[in-house]
Amino acid sequence: MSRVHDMGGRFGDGAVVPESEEVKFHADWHPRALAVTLACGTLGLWNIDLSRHRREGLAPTDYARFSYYEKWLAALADLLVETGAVTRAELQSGVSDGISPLAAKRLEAAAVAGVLARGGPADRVGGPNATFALGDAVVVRQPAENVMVAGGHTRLPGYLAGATGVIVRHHGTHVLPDANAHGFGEAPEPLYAVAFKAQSLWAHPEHPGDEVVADLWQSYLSRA
Amino acid sequence: MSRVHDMGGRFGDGAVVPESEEVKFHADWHPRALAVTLACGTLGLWNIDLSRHRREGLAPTDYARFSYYEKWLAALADLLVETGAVTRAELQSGVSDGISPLAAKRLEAAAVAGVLARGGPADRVGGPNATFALGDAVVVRQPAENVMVAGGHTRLPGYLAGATGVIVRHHGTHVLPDANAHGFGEAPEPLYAVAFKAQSLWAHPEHPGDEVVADLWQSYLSRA
Amino acid sequence: MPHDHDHPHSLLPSEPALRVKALETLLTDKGLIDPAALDEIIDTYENRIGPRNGAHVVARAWSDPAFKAALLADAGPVLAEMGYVGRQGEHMVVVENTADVHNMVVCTLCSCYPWPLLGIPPGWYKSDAYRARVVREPRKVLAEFGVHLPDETAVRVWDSTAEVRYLVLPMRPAGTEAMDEAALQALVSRDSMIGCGVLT
Amino acid sequence: MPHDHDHPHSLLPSEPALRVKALETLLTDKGLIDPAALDEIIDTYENRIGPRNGAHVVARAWSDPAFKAALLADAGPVLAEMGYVGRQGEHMVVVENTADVHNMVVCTLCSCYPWPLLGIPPGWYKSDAYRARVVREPRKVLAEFGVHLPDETAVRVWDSTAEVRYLVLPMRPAGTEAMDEAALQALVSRDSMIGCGVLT
Repeated sequence: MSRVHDMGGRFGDGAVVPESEEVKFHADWHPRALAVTLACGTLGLWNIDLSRHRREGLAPTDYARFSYYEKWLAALADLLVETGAVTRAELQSGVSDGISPLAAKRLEAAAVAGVLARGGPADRVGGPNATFALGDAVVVRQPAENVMVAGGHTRLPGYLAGATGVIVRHHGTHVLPDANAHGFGEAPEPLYAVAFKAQSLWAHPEHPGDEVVADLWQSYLSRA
Repeated sequence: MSRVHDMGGRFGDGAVVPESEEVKFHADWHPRALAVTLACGTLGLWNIDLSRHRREGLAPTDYARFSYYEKWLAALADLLVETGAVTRAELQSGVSDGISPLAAKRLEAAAVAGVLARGGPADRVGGPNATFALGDAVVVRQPAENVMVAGGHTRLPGYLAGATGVIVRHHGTHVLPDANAHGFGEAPEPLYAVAFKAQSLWAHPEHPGDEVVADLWQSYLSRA
Repeated sequence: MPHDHDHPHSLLPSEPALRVKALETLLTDKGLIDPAALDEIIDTYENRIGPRNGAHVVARAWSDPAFKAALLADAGPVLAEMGYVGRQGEHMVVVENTADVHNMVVCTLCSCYPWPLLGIPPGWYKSDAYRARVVREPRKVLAEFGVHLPDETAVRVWDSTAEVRYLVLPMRPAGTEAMDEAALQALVSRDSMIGCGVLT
Repeated sequence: MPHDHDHPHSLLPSEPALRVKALETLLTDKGLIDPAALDEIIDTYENRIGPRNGAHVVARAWSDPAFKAALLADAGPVLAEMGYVGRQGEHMVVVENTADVHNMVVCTLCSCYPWPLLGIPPGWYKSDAYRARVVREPRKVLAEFGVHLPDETAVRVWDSTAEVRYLVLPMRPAGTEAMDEAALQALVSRDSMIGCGVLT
């Protein structure tokens, strides 16, 4: 396991509690937390990989006790200070030092629909050629760590470390989060959906036919 | 990772804060928590492997936020109810239903020194023969799970799953926690100290000569 | 890694409602956010984007074999044409449930989810319990939704570890042959498009 | 696994001091524990068993080559003879620090520790930070204790995953050749016997 957020396969959690489709938020402040975070994201100060890394880099005790939007808010505050958008003093006092030089980039109400509809595609042209084909057997990197930065961001879940799977889809070439979260550029790579037999992942699989599929970058994989 | 207690190698924790030798406890209730737990342990209602399993089986959020002795107390309360020594109603009200039939086994003050000095040795005669010798290369079971019970107790840390190491000590034959925590008897097995190169465990080892050694039972290992 | 107390977020009020209020006020004062834009974002996800989008796609796939074939072959252009694209749905894959395979979707590492088709993820989708358990014991999780699969059906759990988002195309319930697309749409639950529900 | 709210411990007061008080009172009333025995246990670990036991062993090993050889070969009988045996020290192994190898001890899975030789583990030994980090970055942890090893020294971290407990025999400081065993004993810190300190 790299960090506490990497919880796939963990034992000890309780029941999953279904919920009506009508419930969108669970507290009055949730929609504001969502909207503030999305609006700040459009300032261009960080990318999605860095913002995920800041959420998962919260202290393990905080990560465990914070609700979803509390994690968002904590990471947002950390990113705003880290990128210089606000100062620690401003955060502590709540009092602005003055209009930010980034104010010109502010997300306006009229631009919201377009920004949300555009999203942020992660596919890229170029990058290395795909070395695996559908049906190829591959082995996942072990340990499941970022190889460029100690403790760095990765999208390789610990429960897949060292496992053998089969390529079931080729998604094209996508930005590599392990690089992009750390200012090393987008370093795009072929991305594959890889299927693993539940029997190869768990000591007590529920059913011999069950599988888990994960999307994994080429550099996470080697030929089996 | 099997459970949140299995934290070896995890990223995201803060600094280690040294402490004077004079500090034995950090709150007035700590020594009482220690003593109540040890005294109850001598009633013979559970073994050390089950008590560890109940601590590590706390809800992940509780495990993360509870202090050391809070974990002890929570597991103790759970074990007392589970073994019928106290009832849920007694725990909730704090009012005893009457003297327990186990009162005759109560640890008396005069017996404390002897009980602590005796401890609870885990070595046993018999069991399977040792199949590994000093210097043998071995591979650790993957996934690092209890193979008898789904989510069961094990003393195999997740960070060693699938790693290759070398036998550096043979400790004799010891009770197998994976069995003993679950009422399957002591199932003693040869126990070895196994050394692993840090380079084989982590993507960013600090030094090429560094090693981690763990004590592992024979059934956790296969020949490399 | 910095210790918790070094994190700037600890400078904010600890109560989350106050925390978001303080941040929103500060950022508004600095000209970094526009409260009207926040209202617009909230209105979008509260009232305009939700699981009825996904249900529309599912009902159409049930009704139109050519559409279904195109959707399963390459969902992106098909969904773009319907306007169901954007943030957290930039790269869509639709996976079909059959008598042989039941698909489920999770993001064990955070809570990635196909927003343009399903809206904001439900609380349980973001819970530790779902994230930790569904890859290891999907059938136990399904039972908590009241779903019990026959032994002939294999489960395939898709862990959304990249920017690809998955939508489950549930099996069309028996006895719905005469229904039109609008009627079918009303049958499709959000949970069935995550793979945590089946339609009967 | 039962959900948290099903755990009996949630029936106790949530404040830990009240929790232990409630448990102690109930168990005393039920005749399951004797408060005088609790006092005896506490007195043992507060006043009688602590790192001075380990320091005694270390100083003797430095002073007596035959003792040291016996201690490293099989610590059990040697420590039994000195009376340093019992709970959480039933199976002792002593590992020697040299210019080539620096040993450190941890228990990543809980907080196993050689109680008869070192007493109750310090707060940091039981901390998540120590348990999580020392197997992966022992040198960074050592630096937090002010210890910087030369590059020629390899680190060997012993993870106490079974009932075997480890004591580090630290290197004898230079310039102590004339000291007797009692004087040496005073030099030996607890942290040095866990491998988180060196003696100078």
